[in-house]
Amino acid sequence: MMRDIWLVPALPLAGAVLLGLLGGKIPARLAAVIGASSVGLAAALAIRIALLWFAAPPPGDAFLLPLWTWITLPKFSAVVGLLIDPVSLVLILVISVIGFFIHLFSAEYMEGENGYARYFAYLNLFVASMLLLVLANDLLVMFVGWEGVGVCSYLLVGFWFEEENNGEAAQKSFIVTRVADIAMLIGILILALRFGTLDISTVLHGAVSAWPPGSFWPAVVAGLLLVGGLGKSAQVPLQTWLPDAMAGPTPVSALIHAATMVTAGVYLVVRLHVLFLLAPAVLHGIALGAALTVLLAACAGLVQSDIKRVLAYSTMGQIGYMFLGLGVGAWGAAMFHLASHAIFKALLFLSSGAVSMRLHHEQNIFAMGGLRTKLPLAFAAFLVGALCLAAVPVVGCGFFSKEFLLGAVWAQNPLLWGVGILGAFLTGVYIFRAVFTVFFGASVDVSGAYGVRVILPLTVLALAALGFGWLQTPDFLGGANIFSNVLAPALGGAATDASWPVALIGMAAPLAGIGLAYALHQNGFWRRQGAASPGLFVRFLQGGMGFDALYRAIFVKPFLWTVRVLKDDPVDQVFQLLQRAAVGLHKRLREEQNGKLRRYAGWMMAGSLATILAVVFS
Amino acid sequence: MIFWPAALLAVVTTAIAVTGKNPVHALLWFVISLLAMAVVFFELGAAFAAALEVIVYAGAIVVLFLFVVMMLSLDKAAALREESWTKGPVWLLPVGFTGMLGVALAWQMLNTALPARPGRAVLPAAVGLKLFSTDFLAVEMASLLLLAGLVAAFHLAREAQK
Amino acid sequence: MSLCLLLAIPLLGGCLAWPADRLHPHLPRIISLLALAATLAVALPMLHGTSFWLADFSVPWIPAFGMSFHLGLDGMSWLLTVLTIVLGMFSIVVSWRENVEKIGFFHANLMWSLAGTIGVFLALDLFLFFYFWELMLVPMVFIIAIWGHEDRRIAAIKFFLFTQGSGLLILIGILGLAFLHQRATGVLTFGYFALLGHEPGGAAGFLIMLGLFIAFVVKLAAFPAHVWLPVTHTQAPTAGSVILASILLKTGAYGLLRFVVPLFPTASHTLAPIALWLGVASIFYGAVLAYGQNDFKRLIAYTSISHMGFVLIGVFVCNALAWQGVVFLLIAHGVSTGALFIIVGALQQRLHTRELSRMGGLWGDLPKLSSFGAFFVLAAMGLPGLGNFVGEFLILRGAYGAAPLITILAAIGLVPAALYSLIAIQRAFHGPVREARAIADFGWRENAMMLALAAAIIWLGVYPQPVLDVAAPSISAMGVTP
Amino acid sequence: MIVSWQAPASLALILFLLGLAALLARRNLVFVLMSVEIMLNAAGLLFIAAGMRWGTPDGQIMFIAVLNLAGAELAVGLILLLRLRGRLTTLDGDAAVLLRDSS
Repeated sequence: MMRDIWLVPALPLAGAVLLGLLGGKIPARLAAVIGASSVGLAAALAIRIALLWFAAPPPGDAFLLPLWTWITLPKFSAVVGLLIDPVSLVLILVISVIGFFIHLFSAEYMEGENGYARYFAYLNLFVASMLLLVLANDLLVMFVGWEGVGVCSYLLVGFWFEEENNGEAAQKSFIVTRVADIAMLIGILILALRFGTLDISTVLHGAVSAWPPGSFWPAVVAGLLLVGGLGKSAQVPLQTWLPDAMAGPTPVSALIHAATMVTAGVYLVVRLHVLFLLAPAVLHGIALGAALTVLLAACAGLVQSDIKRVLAYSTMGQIGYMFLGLGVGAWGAAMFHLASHAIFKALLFLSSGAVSMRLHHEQNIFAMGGLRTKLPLAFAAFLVGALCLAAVPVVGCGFFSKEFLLGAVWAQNPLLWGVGILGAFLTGVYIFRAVFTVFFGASVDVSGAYGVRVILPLTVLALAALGFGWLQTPDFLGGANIFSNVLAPALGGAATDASWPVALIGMAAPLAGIGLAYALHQNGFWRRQGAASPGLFVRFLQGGMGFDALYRAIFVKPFLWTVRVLKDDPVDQVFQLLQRAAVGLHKRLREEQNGKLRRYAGWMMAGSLATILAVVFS
Repeated sequence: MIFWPAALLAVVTTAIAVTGKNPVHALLWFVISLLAMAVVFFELGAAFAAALEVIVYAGAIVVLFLFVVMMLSLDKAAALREESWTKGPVWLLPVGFTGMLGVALAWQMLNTALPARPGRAVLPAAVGLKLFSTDFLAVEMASLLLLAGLVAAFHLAREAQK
Repeated sequence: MSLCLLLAIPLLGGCLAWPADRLHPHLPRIISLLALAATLAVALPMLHGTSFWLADFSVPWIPAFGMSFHLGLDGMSWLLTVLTIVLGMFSIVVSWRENVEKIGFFHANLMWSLAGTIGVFLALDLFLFFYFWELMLVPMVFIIAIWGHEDRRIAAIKFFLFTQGSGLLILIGILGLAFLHQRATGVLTFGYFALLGHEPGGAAGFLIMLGLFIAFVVKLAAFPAHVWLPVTHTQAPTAGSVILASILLKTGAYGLLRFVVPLFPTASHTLAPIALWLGVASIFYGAVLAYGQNDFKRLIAYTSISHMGFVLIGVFVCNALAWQGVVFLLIAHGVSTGALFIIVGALQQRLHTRELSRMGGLWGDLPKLSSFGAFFVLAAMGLPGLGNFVGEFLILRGAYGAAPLITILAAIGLVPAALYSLIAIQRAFHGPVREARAIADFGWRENAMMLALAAAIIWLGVYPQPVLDVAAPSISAMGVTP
Repeated sequence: MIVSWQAPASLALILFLLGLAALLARRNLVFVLMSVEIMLNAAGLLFIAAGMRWGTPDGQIMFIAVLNLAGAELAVGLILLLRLRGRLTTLDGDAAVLLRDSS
């Protein structure tokens, strides 16, 4: 049964190929069925494998399925294989199950769009690439999945290609991550040169035996790989692409830019945590960058008016929390937050998508209001998601995972914990700013009802968001350790709980945030903020704190300038100078050949004179 | 010692001929130059060449030239045009060039090691004997050349009448 | 003997195709296709040999000057020969529906050029190599000059001058090499194996190597000798562009691999740093210029320059991994760029323009063409899982040990690669529709071609080992460090 | 018999240079032809002087050849002059630019 793991990525891939080839020829309904069922089957298979795994874990708590030899050369070899261990198992479950529900949602959300089959082909291809990424046993194979998800993200962000802006957002997302990926590629090259293979376990064993902790090379390699992860996960300073990537269809944002792809960086660090442990400096860097990201995302989230951009910044912030956990070595906590974030963020995006579906794809929160009664399902789902995101005690999975994570951070570094708490407070403020603005107050007109393909994913995800957290609870709520026990063979034991005053502050911060959001809602501050033209500082925050402008000035403009200067190929111009010289000479000589007898005689005379002078006076 | 006056006459008449405006006058000056040249030839002991110079060159070739120029029926306008064509600056470059050439050749002549010694007269008999014995082929070639000139002139003239 | 067939069949096919258009306009195409199929049928079974040289054929040619008609086939030349034949077939099929004037002569030239290319890959006598080099280029000049687009005259002149210039350098180089060898050993020969291992030392040897290097770099179209390439590729008819980009460029790399480095190990080692920096310059220069182009064909032409920069780096780091990467990249680039030129040719046939500013939003009108276009653009960009990536990765991996800084710069060169790839997709296929068009998407013929090429590039990407195995013996025999 | 070879050679040089200068300077074809005759004649004089210097008949034989050449050349030249006059109604050598290609 474990051997069937290859079917998990292969099924969505087959779906993508089928949809790609048949594309325009099959009815839209069939396309949706193919798209959703291939991922659904993969999800079922993943669940089946997971159940088998829990019933009887294979020896060594890892299962490797070698598929074929990719490259074998005297000094380098790579084997394509799939590795199941607790980490990848958790992730394939998250990807395939959430992926399936998002496919289902998409089937209704995208109804009537041009390129319906193309959409599902891309989405399937994305799921296949993402599954390959997490299952890969070899860094080079992982890189295939890594770039594959990047391309799918590019294609899906630019899905509505007639809009010039979408294309630009898509390009931006791909280029920024590509820059990061090149750093990762260089890191991979160093590993390949050092160890002759990129098989993850071989590399990790080799690294531990070859490099002492804190030495130069692991820091370089880990740093380069980390850059790749930061790019994919939209962390400072490579975060600029994520808000723009919201140009894609909302289910795409839910799947790719919230639940799965953007957490690839977290997965990378967890997968290679042995290497990162050899580079403590890099870990410190991770933590510091993560703290920055958390604050930046929270501040930027406070002033967005586009609901998807609010959620995009919240994604950035939540992944910041995961990196905060990674920075202090709390791999399991980061993984738990990853999984719970995937659930509640998918829920948030899908419910916001459900809202805008009924509002002609309106995304400005200030154009909404009072939808609580008009769209109760969307309201309930969004509210559950928001409660999880804000980490309101006991209610949703977000509380448990953030509690778990911040507890681990507190044990390592109280200062970073403080930043995390501040971030949690601000998160409570900005997400409930959105909740109050969209669902309360004066109401706008909506019409229509949801079909089952929307209701089912929202319901299931909401229930999951409410229930998932109980897999891992703090001591005062029962002290369940199911999740960390699952991961323990791969990542080591669970971190200790924080003491109760710390936990109490952690619980109070989001509540205070929500209270503030409510107060400001009551006195109409949010509405006024939406109506007023933003001041300089607000614009600065809205634009993501000037990173875009900075990059435009130091990268984009010089590049475009170079392109403009070189456009006509200066080297070619040099060669054309030769050509012009020849043509010019030709013209001069041609003028001499004018048929005038005296000129001819003169030239003959000059020639013989020169010869005679040379002979006589030499 | 008639060589030097004859030479001087030849140079002066030639100079007048090449700078003249009226072609007929110029050609007449040229005839005088040729006659002076004949005297020079005679002085150099080439009596046969001197005779040919008078009979063939001055007598036949240049007179033919003269007839043709007269056929061209030059008028007043032609004379005026000639005036404008031979203004001072026109001569600047040619004279400069030829001056340089003259300097170079004179220099070469002065530096020639060949000793100056009085030459010997070559009698017509010697010329005739050589011409019709060893240089027989050259005579044939000359006749061919004349024939070719004849044919060409005939051909061109015929086309002109068309 | 079958090696002679590899040359004779396309040559004869060309001779037959020339007059055949008087009978029926399709006849030259059918003849050429059949001839190439027959050549392929001869070439494919040759792989199953026991020795390292799969086949060898040698008869005296001009014994007085030590020239022999010596052909030999090893794994690397087998790969390139098969690539030539297969892409030759594609280039015939691609112009199947085009209304070509003097169609017989067109196909004759195509076949002769292909025969010359095969000869270049097979020749083991330097003078014979030169002979085939010219045979390959002269028909191509006709193809550009007679059947090219609007600026074909200038393109043909440029192509002719540059290729003949490089041909002259090759001629001088091999003559100098043979004479130096004669002075040293007393034997006048142009045989590859006789000259191997007798590197002429000193300034003369270095100059000969430099001459050959320049000649092959011109053919490879690396910076700064690339200037003939953009205009030539842009102006050539589609079939010509495919052959130029997919096959003829490879002869430059082949010349470097087969002749320059093995015959002049010391001198080429001296030159290596310059060659590596030229490679880096090519990568960036080609990529930046590709980004700025408005002519789609020209854009693709500049991307070739960028890719050939990788090839140049791979050749001159002189180790087996990088050389594997070079051979692999040659093949993958042949497939992907050939496909791109076919696509742009199809676009020009439909839109009557190559200008990106007049395209945009084509995905709506031409979904199949656009998907294939995007696919091959991404393949050319070096998307992992597709053929080009394997080649580029092996080159980078091989180069990293020898020249880390160069390798890092080359890897950074993949960023501009992404830029020009995406801008091409954006300007041609995505974006708003600027003009109303009534045009047909790919038909079954074009679809089949594209699917075959796409399958090839995927196969190269996910299962490259067979190709690597075929090339391995030749590369280890060429005396580079493993 | 009296003079040394330098004297007639100098004379030949001066006459040749006169003819050459005129050839380069004059536009009237009549004068051009006359210049050619002068130069040929100067060359003939040099031959005769050389023959005298060495006491051989070859100098005079060459003079006869030059004479021949001059005659033939002039016959053709004059006809051409007439034809040109008929066609261009001028004797200007600079106007006779038919050799030049059309553009």
